[in-house]
Amino acid sequence: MITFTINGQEVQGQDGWTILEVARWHGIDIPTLCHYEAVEPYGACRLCVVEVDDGKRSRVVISCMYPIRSGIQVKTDSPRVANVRRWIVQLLLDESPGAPKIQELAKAFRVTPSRFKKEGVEFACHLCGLCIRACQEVVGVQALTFGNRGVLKEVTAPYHQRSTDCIRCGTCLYVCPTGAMEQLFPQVSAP
Amino acid sequence: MSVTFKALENILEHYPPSSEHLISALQDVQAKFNYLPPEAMTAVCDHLGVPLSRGWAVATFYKAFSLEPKGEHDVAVCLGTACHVRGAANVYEKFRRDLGIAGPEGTTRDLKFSLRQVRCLGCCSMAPVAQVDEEIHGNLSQRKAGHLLRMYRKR
Amino acid sequence: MKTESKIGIFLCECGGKISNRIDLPQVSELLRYEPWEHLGTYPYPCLAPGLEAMRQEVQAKGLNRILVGGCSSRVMKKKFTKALAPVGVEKHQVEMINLKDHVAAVHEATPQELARKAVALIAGGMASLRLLEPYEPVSLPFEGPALILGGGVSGFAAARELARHGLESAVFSKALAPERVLEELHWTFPGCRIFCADLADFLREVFTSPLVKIVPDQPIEYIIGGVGDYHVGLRQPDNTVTEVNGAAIIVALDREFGPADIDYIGGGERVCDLLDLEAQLVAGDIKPGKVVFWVNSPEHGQAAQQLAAVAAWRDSLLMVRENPQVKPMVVYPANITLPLSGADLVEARAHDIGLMSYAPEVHPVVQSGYLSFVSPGDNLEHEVEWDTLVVPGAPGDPAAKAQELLRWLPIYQENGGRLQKSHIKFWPDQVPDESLFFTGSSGGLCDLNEVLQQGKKAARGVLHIREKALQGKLVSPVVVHVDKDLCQGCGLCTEICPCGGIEHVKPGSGPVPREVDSHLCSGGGTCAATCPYEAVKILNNTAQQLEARIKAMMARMQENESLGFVCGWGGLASAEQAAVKGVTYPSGIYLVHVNCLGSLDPFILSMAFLNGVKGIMLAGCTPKHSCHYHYGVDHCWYRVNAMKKLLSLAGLERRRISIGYVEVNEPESFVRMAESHLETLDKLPPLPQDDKTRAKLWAIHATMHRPRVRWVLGTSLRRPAEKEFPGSQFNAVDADETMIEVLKEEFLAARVLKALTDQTLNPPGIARALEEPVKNIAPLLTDMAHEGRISLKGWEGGYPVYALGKK
Amino acid sequence: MQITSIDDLQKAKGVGLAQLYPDKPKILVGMATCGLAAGAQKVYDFLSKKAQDAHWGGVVEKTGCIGFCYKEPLVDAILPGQPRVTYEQVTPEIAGALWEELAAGKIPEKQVMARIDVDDMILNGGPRKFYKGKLKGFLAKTPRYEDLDFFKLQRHIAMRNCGFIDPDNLLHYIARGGYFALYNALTAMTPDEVIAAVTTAGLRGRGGGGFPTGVKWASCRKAKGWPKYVLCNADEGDPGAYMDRSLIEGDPHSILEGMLIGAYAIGSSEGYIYVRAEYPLAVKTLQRAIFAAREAGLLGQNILGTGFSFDIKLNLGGGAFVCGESTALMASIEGKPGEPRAKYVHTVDKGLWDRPSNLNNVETWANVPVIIAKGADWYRDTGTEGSKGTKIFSLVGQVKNVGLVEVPMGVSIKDLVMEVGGGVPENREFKAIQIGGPSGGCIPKEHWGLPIDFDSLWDAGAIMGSGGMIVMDNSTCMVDVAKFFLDFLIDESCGKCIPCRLGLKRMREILEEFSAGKGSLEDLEELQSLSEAVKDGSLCALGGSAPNPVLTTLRYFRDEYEAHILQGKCPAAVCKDLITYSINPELCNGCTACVNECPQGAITGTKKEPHTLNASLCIKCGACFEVCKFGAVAVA
Repeated sequence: MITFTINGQEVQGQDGWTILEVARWHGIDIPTLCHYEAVEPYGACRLCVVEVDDGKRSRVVISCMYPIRSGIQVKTDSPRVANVRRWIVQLLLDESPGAPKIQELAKAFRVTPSRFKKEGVEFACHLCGLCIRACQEVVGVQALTFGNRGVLKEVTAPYHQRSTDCIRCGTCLYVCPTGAMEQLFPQVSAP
Repeated sequence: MSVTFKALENILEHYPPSSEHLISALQDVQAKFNYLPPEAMTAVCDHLGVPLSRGWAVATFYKAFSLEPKGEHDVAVCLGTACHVRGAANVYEKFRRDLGIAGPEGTTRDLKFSLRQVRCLGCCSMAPVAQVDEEIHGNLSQRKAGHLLRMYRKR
Repeated sequence: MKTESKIGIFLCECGGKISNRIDLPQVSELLRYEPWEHLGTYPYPCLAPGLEAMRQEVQAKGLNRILVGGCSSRVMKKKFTKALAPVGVEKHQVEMINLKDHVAAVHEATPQELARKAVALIAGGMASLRLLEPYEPVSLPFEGPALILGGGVSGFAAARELARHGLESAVFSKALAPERVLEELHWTFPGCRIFCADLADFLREVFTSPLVKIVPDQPIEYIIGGVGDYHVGLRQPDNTVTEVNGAAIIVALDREFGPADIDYIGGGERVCDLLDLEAQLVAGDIKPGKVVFWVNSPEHGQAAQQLAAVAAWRDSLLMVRENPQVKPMVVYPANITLPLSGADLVEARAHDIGLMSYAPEVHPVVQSGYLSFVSPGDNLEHEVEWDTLVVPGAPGDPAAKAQELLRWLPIYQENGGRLQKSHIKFWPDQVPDESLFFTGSSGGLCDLNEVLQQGKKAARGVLHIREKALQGKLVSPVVVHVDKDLCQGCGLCTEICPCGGIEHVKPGSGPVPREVDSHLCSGGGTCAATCPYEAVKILNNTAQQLEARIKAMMARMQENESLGFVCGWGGLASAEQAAVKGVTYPSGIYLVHVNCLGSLDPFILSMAFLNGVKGIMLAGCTPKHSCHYHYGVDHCWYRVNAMKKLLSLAGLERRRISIGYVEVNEPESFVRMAESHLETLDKLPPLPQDDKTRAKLWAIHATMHRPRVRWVLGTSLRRPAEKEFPGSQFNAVDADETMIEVLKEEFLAARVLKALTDQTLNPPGIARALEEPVKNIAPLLTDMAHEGRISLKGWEGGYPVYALGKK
Repeated sequence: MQITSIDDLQKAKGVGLAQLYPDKPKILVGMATCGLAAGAQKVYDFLSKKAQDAHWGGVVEKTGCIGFCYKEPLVDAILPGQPRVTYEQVTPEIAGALWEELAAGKIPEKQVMARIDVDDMILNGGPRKFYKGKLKGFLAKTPRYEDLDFFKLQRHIAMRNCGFIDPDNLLHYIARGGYFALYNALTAMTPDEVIAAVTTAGLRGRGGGGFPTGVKWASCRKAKGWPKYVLCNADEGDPGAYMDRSLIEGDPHSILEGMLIGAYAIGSSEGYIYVRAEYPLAVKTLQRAIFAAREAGLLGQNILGTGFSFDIKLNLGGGAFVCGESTALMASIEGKPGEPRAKYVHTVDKGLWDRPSNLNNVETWANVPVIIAKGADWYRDTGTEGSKGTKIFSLVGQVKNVGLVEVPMGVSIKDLVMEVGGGVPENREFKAIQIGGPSGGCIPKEHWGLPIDFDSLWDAGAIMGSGGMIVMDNSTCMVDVAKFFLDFLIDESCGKCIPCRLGLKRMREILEEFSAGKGSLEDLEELQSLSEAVKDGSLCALGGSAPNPVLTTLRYFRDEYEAHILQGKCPAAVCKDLITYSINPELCNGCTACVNECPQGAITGTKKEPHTLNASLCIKCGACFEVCKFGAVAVA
């Protein structure tokens, strides 16, 4: 058994569990976007950051992947954590102002769209990769994939065509947190 | 260079069917055909037992791969730091203007030239530099860039 | 192997997503007297701490059935089964009830009301789990060569690849020497002569390989057996049948080309098609001069045009290499792209091969010695001079060559001619390894290089299953089982099986029970739902399990509530998508997941009504290509239709049952369907519960079990008015009337049986009981007595007296 | 030649020495990429053809780069009993002239740059003097290498063989003491002793982070799992840094030997070198070196008869900067897109294929044999308290002596730029030095007294990185530099995590406003807080250090940012939106060069009349400025 604290509360867990899992088990809320119980954590959205002090130094880590260790002190809402989350929500809100889940977060973090907000896009994909991971890990198909990289990175099927590997099960639709898959689905799903 | 079964087989027979060889095999295909023809991509993926989506992801992630046929001459302009502080951006613009390429990178309509950016060719002492096919040309200016294109156009 | 079932129920709060909407303590309370070994509520059973807690309970209490009341089994079940495998829980022993998407997120009722609904769904799941009978998978052998049928070039590539990996193959081929294959090549792959030298080496390797046996192609009499052990019967010229055996089948079928229609150009020596030209190339007869390849024939589609353009370019290269006096030019429509690289263009320039595109909007005009066309560059009309004008050949009908194979294998012809293997698409772990491979250009126009790749890929597939067999891992998933005592060998299942999994019997061998090729079977269950004798069973998902589930649910449903059967791909998926989108609908519909509506046995519908359901909605995929089980939803349509007819015969409203079609990405459509269905039911009274109605419902249910009715439902599985469906068509009205007759008769007969339960009656007595005129009943009684369903017990007042059963 | 025992190795050394310093004249041509770019191939071809045609008794050989990139192509002549003499900027014509004299047994004077009296041969029993007695004639006046400004402060440890051996000749490497350290380690040391030596020597990773190499090895040795992998990061992606390439091209076996020693220490039998495909020569050199080592038995089973086995595979990168990050590099070796993953479980525990993996970069590996051969204490003598040994820098940008320099840790920036680099050309003024590539920072003139080592650079906001040093003068705009690095990183970001993908883009957008003279001082604060968020929130080191160029320029050149924002001016006259081109009629003498060059037709004028520039047509491409020989085109 590993014992450590989250926001001062003493909690326990086993080797290999993550901070997020233990926090949720104890009803401590940490916001997430790219986390889904059915697939392996990926660490793309960084919304679940927490500050971990291991006695030597304090650093910001993502709770969905950070394995718990004895004696660490976890803070889920320190100023550093808040700054990272605020910016992530700000950046996401400017990318896709219409997505309900993002609006919810924006409200919680009191963030409003900035002058850089994207015009004409309501439901932008945030490349959280849930659809791709679900397609691969849950369904066992690899119809969807990331294409390109960096700012050009996108979720699509090879050659932007309807994938012949797709089985049209809709799992990608089910796990998509922003609704962007609804637009993409008819373009990439099996003919 | 047509994509033939034989040409592909010559490449693929070097690789046991394991996904770790994907990048190397695609590099060979790229070297052979100057781009990754879709049929070659399928063949490589089938051979190595990886889904097409993986092949496509790799091909679009790495800059070394091109999914479009490349031109006869490959013009790679270095935009590394040393070249940048010595005015490489203007030189690059010159190439783009002269070749009439709309996007940041591309191939001319007549498939004569492909223009692309690279980050450091490791020839910082001769900055700004550009590599045309295998040859490196250093200490470029806009004027020299124009000469360079005229020279290769004649070849 | 029957073990006592010990059920563990794990309820999920889902971080409030469920617990805020459903009163979970109340759920536990209501489930208190159910037969479970464990019942608990957890914040997140699916996260590591929750899974650990589950494993501990399984071990502590010896649980062998797990029910998770949480979210979608489509998404989450895999994680639970993976986490529980170490403590000995198998995949099918885990059942998930989607409280989140079917209850919490989609209804606006109170937490207590939703608790009642949740309990009904959970009780249903428990009932189904209790009837679960685990089975043992069987390991399969892999003996003999791979059988390569169809004679396509890709077959040689497959044989070569197999031989290189030490596996024998038998190639069924018309050509018995490499030269013959090459001579005929242009009929299937015009423009590929340039590869002949490579292909010759290739073929020599195949034909001389000791591991490859070339079998002279003969008409196929039958293909039977299953993976690891197939038998192909060949009709020999002397009319005897010889049999070739093998472990796997590769079908290599190429699409042939026929002569182009060049009459409108004029024909003659100077105008020819690609096939003629290549025949001349074979003969070494290359005339000098200007050769213009005109890529025309937009009617064959852009893919064909592109192929023709590439073929023209390759033939041009071939000709100039042979004879520099030839000046070729390719004139192609601008709406296709020539996949040529810079290096190709350099080669074209070096050989002076012209490549010109024309604006496809203006059809080029042929003159004697000139071809005029509009250039898309300047919109001006240009002329090119020709001495020989070449146009592409016409792609032929791929099915013509393949008739005998199509009869035996799950290969279909699509609209437009393309042959295709059955288009079933499932999760890979829902289907076993592929064991039947289909390659060649009849599956889609392509060039020689591509079909050779396809052949190689198919061979790798065969090698993969051999590898598994060698490791003892080629197991039969045994999804469908045919009860040999019940099977009459009618063959209906084979006919409607979408996956080719139910094997044919040897022609002329009489009514032999069917075997299931487990590696082709997808467990879709249309066969089971169709079998007139109820001899076919989907393991782990039997009709009896479903029956128990519905009974358990109905026991907790209210009289104004309805059942919704949803298929996993359309109805269920869109319903869950509605939850994701936060769209709500009334809570009066209880969703029941079935693989495909086609796997829903008709007696389930009648049983539900017998148990007093107010109405039933069925939501499946859009018919035709959207159904994942080929025509499953169309099979179901007839059953629903029969149910409507029977309801109507029983004096009940046909509207109580309705079927709808919805796609996974149309959650709003699902919600509209559900709302509309419930609105319709709102206008109807609850199902009457008087004895007369109950007797009629009993009769409907008995009718649905009748082999004769089931046979009719099976044979009339297509909607008569639609022409796309394969098989013979018949007059829609006639067909429907035939069916009505059968249903009427059988319904009446069933009512007679019901009336005779626990008593003997004479015809007027029966007529009174059924409130039918005696004249309608008398002949039926004679027939029934003749069939032995009832028997004559004596005479009374000049009337015969009947009782149930044989004499 | 099979080398399976210490006797074989000694024999090989003898043969190698005889080849390295034969009893006959020898010409060396520097043929690394920089040399080839300057035309060394033609010189080499010319000289070897001449030598062959003339049946010359001597040999013409190629060698790697000694660091003098701005003097390439370099040719060296070694006549028996004479100092080694280096000739600079040798074109084929000059080579012709050199050849005439060399063929006649004379040492030419033309183009002479420097001489080497002593080859110090650090790994092979001490220095070897080329001649005895006193030098006469011009040779006496020719400066020695160690007297050249460029060389004065240098000390070649990693580059010990560069410019001395033929990189393709295994025997040359052995002749200079190569593979003896391996033999020592295998026979006289336990793996723990090897690790202890490397730890005591204080070797820190030369690839960027400066993590103590010995500590890393020790954790990998301890990690559970099999097989373990030893990896070499040769995916040198920092623009302006090319020391790894030069090391590979000049001395590939030093890397192989380092990896072999590391593999022995860690307990690994498989290694990978991940090398940039953009370095074709380095790839070929490595291929040949691995092949030669395998042929000789120095890679493979039972190496040197000790029972130790190790082999190396070569993996080519696909052109992605992020693959320099360890987890991305491993993903790439596995044949996937190079996306990093969280390293909460270290790669020494779960790396390549989820097995324990030890990754070091080229320069680190090249240092290892020296530590084993000379001992940890010898190595510790060089460098500063926290940073031992030497470091190779590529000194590029606005500096006179451009090239690769290997200096002891702790040399000051000022000495490096002004002494070694010879200062800024054309009498412009030194403004800042950019250290550590896109993850590093800009250090201004005020801090040029700073000793260069891992810790002081970290404190100054920069990092050692792989060692790219780009000198900037007052023609460089710091806002533009910050933008340049952001552009680079945006282009190279894998796009996986949001802070890096969107955060950097937002930073770029804010900077874009600055360089257009827009924005406000509050935006500087926003930029600061966004930078912190990106640093804290990013997945990998690429994103985590990406704000460094912005943060350091903000820290040291805030005035320049403010000039853009408040006055709408770019002090260095770089930002296009804030500058105008004009023609000074006083200086213009009407040569029409600019008229011809202007792509827009914005400049008009007739011959010998002052030209005029129509500002509304000008796209500020700077073509006129470049061609004007009279300084008549003004930018402001």
